[in-house]
Amino acid sequence: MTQTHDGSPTRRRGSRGGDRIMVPEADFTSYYGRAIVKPAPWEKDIAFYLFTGGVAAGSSLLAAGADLTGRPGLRRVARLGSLGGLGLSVGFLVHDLGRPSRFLNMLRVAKLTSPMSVGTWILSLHGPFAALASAAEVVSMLPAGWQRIGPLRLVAVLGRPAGLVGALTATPVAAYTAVLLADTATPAWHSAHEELPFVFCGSASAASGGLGLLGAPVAQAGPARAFAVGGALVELGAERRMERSMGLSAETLHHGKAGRWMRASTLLTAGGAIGALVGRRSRLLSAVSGAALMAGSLCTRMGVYEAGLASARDPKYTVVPQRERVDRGEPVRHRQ
Amino acid sequence: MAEAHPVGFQWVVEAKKRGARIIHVDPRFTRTSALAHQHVPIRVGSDIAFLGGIINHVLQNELDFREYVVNYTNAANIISDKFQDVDDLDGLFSGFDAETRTYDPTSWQFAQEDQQGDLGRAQADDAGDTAAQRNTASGLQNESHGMQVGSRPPRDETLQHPMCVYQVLKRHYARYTPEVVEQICGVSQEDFLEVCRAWTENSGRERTTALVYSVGWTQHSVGVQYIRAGSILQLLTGNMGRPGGGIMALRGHASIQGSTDIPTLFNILPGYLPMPNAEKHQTLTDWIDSVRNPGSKGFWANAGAYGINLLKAYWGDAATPENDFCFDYMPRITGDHGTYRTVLDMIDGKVQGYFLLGQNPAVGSAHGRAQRLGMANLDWLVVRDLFEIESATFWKDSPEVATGEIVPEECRTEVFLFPAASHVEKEGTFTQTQRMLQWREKAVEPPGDARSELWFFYHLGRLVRERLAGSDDERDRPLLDLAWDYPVHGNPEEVAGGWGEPSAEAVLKEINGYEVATGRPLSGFLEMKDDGSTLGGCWIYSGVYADGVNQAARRRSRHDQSFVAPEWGWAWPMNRRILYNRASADPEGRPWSERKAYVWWDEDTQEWTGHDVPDFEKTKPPSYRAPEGSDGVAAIEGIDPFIMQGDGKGALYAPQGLIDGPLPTHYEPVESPFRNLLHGQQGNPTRKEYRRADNPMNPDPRETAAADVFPYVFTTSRLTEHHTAGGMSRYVEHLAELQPEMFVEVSPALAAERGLEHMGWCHVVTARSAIEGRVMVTERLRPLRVEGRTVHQVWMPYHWGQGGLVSGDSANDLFGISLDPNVLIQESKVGTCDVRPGRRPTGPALREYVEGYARRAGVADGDQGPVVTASAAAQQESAAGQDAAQQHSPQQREDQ
Amino acid sequence: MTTEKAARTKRSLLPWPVLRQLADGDVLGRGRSVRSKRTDELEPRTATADRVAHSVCPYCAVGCAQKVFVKDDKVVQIEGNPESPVNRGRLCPKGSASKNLVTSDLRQTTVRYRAPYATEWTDLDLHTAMDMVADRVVRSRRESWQDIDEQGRKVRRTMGIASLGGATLDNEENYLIKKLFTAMGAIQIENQARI
Amino acid sequence: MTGPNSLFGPLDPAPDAGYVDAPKRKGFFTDTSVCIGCKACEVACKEWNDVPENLYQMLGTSYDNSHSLNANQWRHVAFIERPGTTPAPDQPAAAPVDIGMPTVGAAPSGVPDEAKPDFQWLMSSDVCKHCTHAACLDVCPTGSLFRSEFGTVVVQDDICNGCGYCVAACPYGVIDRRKGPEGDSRVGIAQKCTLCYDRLTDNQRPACAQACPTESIQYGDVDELRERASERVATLHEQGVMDARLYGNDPEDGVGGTGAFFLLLDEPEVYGLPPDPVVTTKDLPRMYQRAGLAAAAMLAGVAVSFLGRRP
Repeated sequence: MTQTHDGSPTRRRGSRGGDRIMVPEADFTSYYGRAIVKPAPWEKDIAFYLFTGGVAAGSSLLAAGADLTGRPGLRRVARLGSLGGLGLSVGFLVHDLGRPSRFLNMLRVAKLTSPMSVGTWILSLHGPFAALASAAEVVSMLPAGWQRIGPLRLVAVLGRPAGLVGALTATPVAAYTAVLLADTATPAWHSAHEELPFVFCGSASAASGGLGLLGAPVAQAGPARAFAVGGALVELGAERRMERSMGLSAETLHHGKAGRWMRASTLLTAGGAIGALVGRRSRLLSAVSGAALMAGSLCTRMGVYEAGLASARDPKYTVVPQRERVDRGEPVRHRQ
Repeated sequence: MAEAHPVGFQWVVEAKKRGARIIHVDPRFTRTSALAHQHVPIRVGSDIAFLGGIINHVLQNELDFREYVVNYTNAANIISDKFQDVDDLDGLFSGFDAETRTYDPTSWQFAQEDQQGDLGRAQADDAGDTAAQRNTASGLQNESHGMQVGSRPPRDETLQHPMCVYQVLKRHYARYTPEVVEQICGVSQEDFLEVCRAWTENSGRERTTALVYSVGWTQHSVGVQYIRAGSILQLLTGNMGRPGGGIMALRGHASIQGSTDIPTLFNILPGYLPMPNAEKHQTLTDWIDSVRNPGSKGFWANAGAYGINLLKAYWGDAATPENDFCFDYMPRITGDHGTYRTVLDMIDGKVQGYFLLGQNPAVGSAHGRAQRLGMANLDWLVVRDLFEIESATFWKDSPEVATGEIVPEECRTEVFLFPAASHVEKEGTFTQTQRMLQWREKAVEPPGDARSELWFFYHLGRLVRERLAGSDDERDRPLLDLAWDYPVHGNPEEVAGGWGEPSAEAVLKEINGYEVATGRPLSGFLEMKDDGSTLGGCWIYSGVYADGVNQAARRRSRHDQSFVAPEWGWAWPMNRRILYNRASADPEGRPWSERKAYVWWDEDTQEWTGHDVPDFEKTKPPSYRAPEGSDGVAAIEGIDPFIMQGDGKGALYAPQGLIDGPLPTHYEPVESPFRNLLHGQQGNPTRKEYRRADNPMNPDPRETAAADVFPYVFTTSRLTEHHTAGGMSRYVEHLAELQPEMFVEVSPALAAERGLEHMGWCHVVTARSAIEGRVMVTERLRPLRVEGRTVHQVWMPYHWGQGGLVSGDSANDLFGISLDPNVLIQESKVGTCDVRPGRRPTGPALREYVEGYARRAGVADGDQGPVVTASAAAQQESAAGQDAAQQHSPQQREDQ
Repeated sequence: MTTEKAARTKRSLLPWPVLRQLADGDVLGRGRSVRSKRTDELEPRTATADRVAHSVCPYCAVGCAQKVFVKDDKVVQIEGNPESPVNRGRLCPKGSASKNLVTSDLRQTTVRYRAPYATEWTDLDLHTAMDMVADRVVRSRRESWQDIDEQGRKVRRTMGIASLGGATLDNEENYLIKKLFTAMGAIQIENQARI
Repeated sequence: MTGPNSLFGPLDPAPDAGYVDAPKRKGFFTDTSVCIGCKACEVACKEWNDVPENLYQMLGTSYDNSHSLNANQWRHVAFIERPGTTPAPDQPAAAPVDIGMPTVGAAPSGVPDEAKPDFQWLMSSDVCKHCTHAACLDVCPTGSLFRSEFGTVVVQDDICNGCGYCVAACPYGVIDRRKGPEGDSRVGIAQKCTLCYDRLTDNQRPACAQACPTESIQYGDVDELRERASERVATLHEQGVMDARLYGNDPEDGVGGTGAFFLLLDEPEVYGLPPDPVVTTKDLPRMYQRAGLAAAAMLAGVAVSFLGRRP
């Protein structure tokens, strides 16, 4: 498709029928095949961030649960996962800026219309608490003598409340990234806006649960297993639904790089979920399943990321749905 | 026009919005065509056939503006019955001398009322040695003198006399039918008649049609006749001297008009005075009279004052009536000293030093290879430019360095590249394309060692004079006596060191002229005296400094004055914006119509008035008739709008001044794949040629099968994004990126025929060179049907060279040198070529490749075949029309 | 814009845009509240220029009037003059690139000299270069002088010095060029007008 | 002040952005029917705004070597070589041949030389649309992109941190992050047409409109321009140019109408414009809603995972 139209604005108006369901591939016009909308200038960093942010958010939830239910092994893995996820997330985010030194400009304003601004504020809220909880975990790992040092002791004491606040603010961290992508003109992202939050939350659950499976003793990993499998099911289910509502641009999830990532994602996520279920007694199988679920989550994020870029690069995904609307006599108009 | 003069094109768009119909005649579909109602593709080099067709349409259907034609043109004049036209002589006019390939124009003259007498003195003077005129580009009476015919030729105002101009014209163009136009130009009859209809329906009392050409029209071996054909049409339709009418040359350089008014040209002096000729102008009187033309009407009668004011401006106090105002100081021309002749002389080692002043002939002149080889054979070369252009670097990176023809270590030319000041770093006037001078203020100092030409030449003159000071050699007198004392200003340090910037305003004042005794600036050329009491460097510019005010610096807002905007800048002559505007009123002096009122006779005040400065004596009434025996200004009658012409009339027929005939007639370009459909005479028989092995022309189509070697026609022009040879655009980021590569436009059909791929490489070959570029396959170029077969036309821009931010081969390398006989401008808008896919050979292989083509075409020795191809009988008959008494001075054969 | 009006369009003085969003009636942070100080103080170069020189475009012969804005003796903007009856303030791409032309880093600012048989440029002092050119003019003129031509006609000229150019030069410059060359006896003086 | 149409629907954008007594909304009307493709707008823009070179590459797409609107190209002139829209009755529409161009580069079409189709060369100077509902502005997390008092959308170079969100948000692909040239002071930050905001503050016209030789680019009050545009279309229709249509002039459309709108002679997509663009933030409330639901589900999920399990 892309080759056919590379540089050639073909015009086949005459052949367009009124009763088609799918538009034949070549049946649209463009300016020398050049993109209309621009692909997001984001590097793969942003896909990694989607993943690490999801892991951090889910882990924060698991950590709070583990803390409350007395699963210290799971709590430790989750809290450290949360910390690691957060740290990497911030790193990826800053690195992806054109002017990293101006990172703090994000806090200049609070814009409801900007998911990035909203996300920044959410992260700003979630981050310190989650980090504090994680810090408490680190403190608990220190030699006992050290734990009695004043400030460290305070940290340890604040661990639980901070972890709870962190958990309450965690799900927005996992969910907002879907809005971040969907609130663009990138056809594959915007058209996915109904289901993408579910895909991402499911993916975050699967990944963080996977981390729990990977790191926690089998005995304590039950909730992580449930969370991971549930997340994986939601992700897989929502993804199928999403493709239906995306229309033409759904095909970007099946072609090229995005297609490879998405196929890997399905295999790993489904496999990981099955492994997690059948391997509940096996430390090894649990760990492998957990890793697979994490990898599956990463693949999902990469797939969605690449699909978006691909859909922006080919003007077809911008033109055809709009042209069809217009030709149907249903252009988007405000009239109340 | 939209391509090369986009801002000028705003007026076309404006006219279109007001209902004008825009027709664009051009070999290819351009940006102009994009906005035109109709694009008429035409075969390059066939314009006279096209315009002749319209003239024929006008005459056959009597669509001419009769009252205008009878009164204001020479339509009624009766031509000598010795005149024979091209139809009788296989494409030659009467009076052709095959030896010199020139005409004796005696038989072209108007009949005389006094049958006893010989031709009038004026005519005799001009019926002179046309071969010499060709060499000195003086046939046209030095660009603007007008025809110096006797002031009162016999007339038949019923236009019925068989030898009156009208009837001769009608017969001359009778063969230019729509069918013939279609055959020659490749323009469908339908398209052609559409143009005829539009032109004629839009001309007359109520409406006027403008003819706008860009100077590619001049770059033909019949270039002057192209414009003549346009003039005939515009005179017949009554469009000259009227608002919205006329013929406008869209010139391509900021002050190219100024540089002919105040020329740096070999054949003329400021104000179109002729450069003295060793043959004709040995004395001041000879010189003055050759301009003044005793016996003719018009303002050239005051030439004495103009010439003497110039001499006085040059040599100041040294110029006195006793020494003929130093007329003897003037060097004399003896032949062709044009730029192409000079370049060939460089190749032949006859020239030592060369100045290039904001000019890049290595890219911009025809036959680039000859240009560069010439430069490589000088003693010294001075280049003054903003950038390091190709003409400054030919010794290290020209295509000839690649072919091994120029070896840096063996090239002796000493090169000085002086940085030049830009237009914002110096003050002075440009004369734009409508003869308007506009003063530029200096905004900033030039950077580093960059200086103006004014600085350079002032100080060069100063240094040369210093070196010659004390010389008693007579030859140095003109330099030592030169009035070369201009006030300087600028940087105080430089001024103190003797290197100040001369005052451009002081120079402008000298150009304007002033009273020697008082220094009072002249208010116009009418104040110029021939006794040495006034001086002025350029009579037509006199008035630009009237009242001591720099009139060119006037900038009254267009909102605060009339649509003519007379107070913006200053137009020569005398701030007239439309020349010959007396013709905008009818013979009685009333506007032809209300909506076309421009200048008219006011009965109440008894003077000419209107929106513009009347181009007529202010108080001479329309009813004025010249007394018997008068000449000069007094002989201009109230109904003679064309006051610079010898008979005061617009010249439908030009008995003098044109080397190649009194009427434009279709000749094929020097290089054409077609035979001349109309006559045995293939090309312009009088064109200037330089037949030498380093200037081969592609073969004549009738000669050999070798014509197939160069089967296609090519032409070149500008792109909006670049400027001429690229010296001011390829070095500028914001322009260079817009058109970054040389390309060749071809039609899809030609692409298929030659296997060219869009955006792939191709190369174009002529007998001179082969150049390469990217292929642009586009339907903007269409094959045409000409003389029953398909002709493919190839188009190229000519802006690239090896230097600059973006580089590429130069299209001008493809052309040879072959010139219009009247003005010595090269035919560089049409040639034949071959086009091949892929890149051209490089290194010495390039020369072998090109020479292989030349050999196959049979032109390797520089011989294209005979120029005169009219039948022997016709040649004989034409020659019989020569004035037996006429003697021709011997001419160098190779120099014709 | 009046000062009063400017006060209403420009931001309030609260130190943090988030606060201004609430205070300035710009809850969504779209306009007034998010302006930076620099934005508020922005002025066009055409307004801050020290002076404006009236000029004419150096490219084609349409003769478009230009305004050249100068700040600190540098050209900061060149644009069309709307008062001109020729161009009404408009310019083509070339005219619009005039600032780029005159401020280009690629411009030559020193005299470059290529000695015979040299393979590279060297730099020359301007006055030295002028002296060298004057020497060559004098020498070539002397060596190629003709008092009479081969037919014995008085010509008093040199055929050894030629010139080409001037179509983008000023009338005053062309005038001096022709005057000097004519006095020098150099006649092969040509111009783009012949091309 | 923020109101019901703040995300979608007709709106006067300056008051919406907190301006009191704002001047009339300013914009461009680009009439492509008189565009001669001279690119004066591209150059004048670059000269005024110090926009560096874009690319030195011949693209073979007619005379367009600027490629697109991007950080180094705030005006972009599109060139479309369009063969006649009505092929001869016995000629099927020429099959598109992929040689890189619409007709430039097309193989011999089989149309006889003598038959001259109504070939057209369309040119159009594209620019930032200065949308009524500007996605780039709305998604900008720093407030770098702001609505000026003239209703235009402008980047503040001193604020932008180059997050790149605006790039993905623009439904026209206008704004972009500057990638080069090296050393340029604005590399890494988002760049686009400012409608010469600085000039507007001094009652000067934007550089491109000032330069445009044929008044293809007209600058003025958007209200008045819209009227002028409608009249122009009517005139062209009277003259039989039935292809003429306006683009972006409808305040009811997906972006609330654009401040820079166009008269086109073919479908928008022919010029590289989206046929029916919609500002992405129109759906933002819905997106937040769905995200909230997903977040809640996730919270519930984790709760369920822990419930009923003994450590």
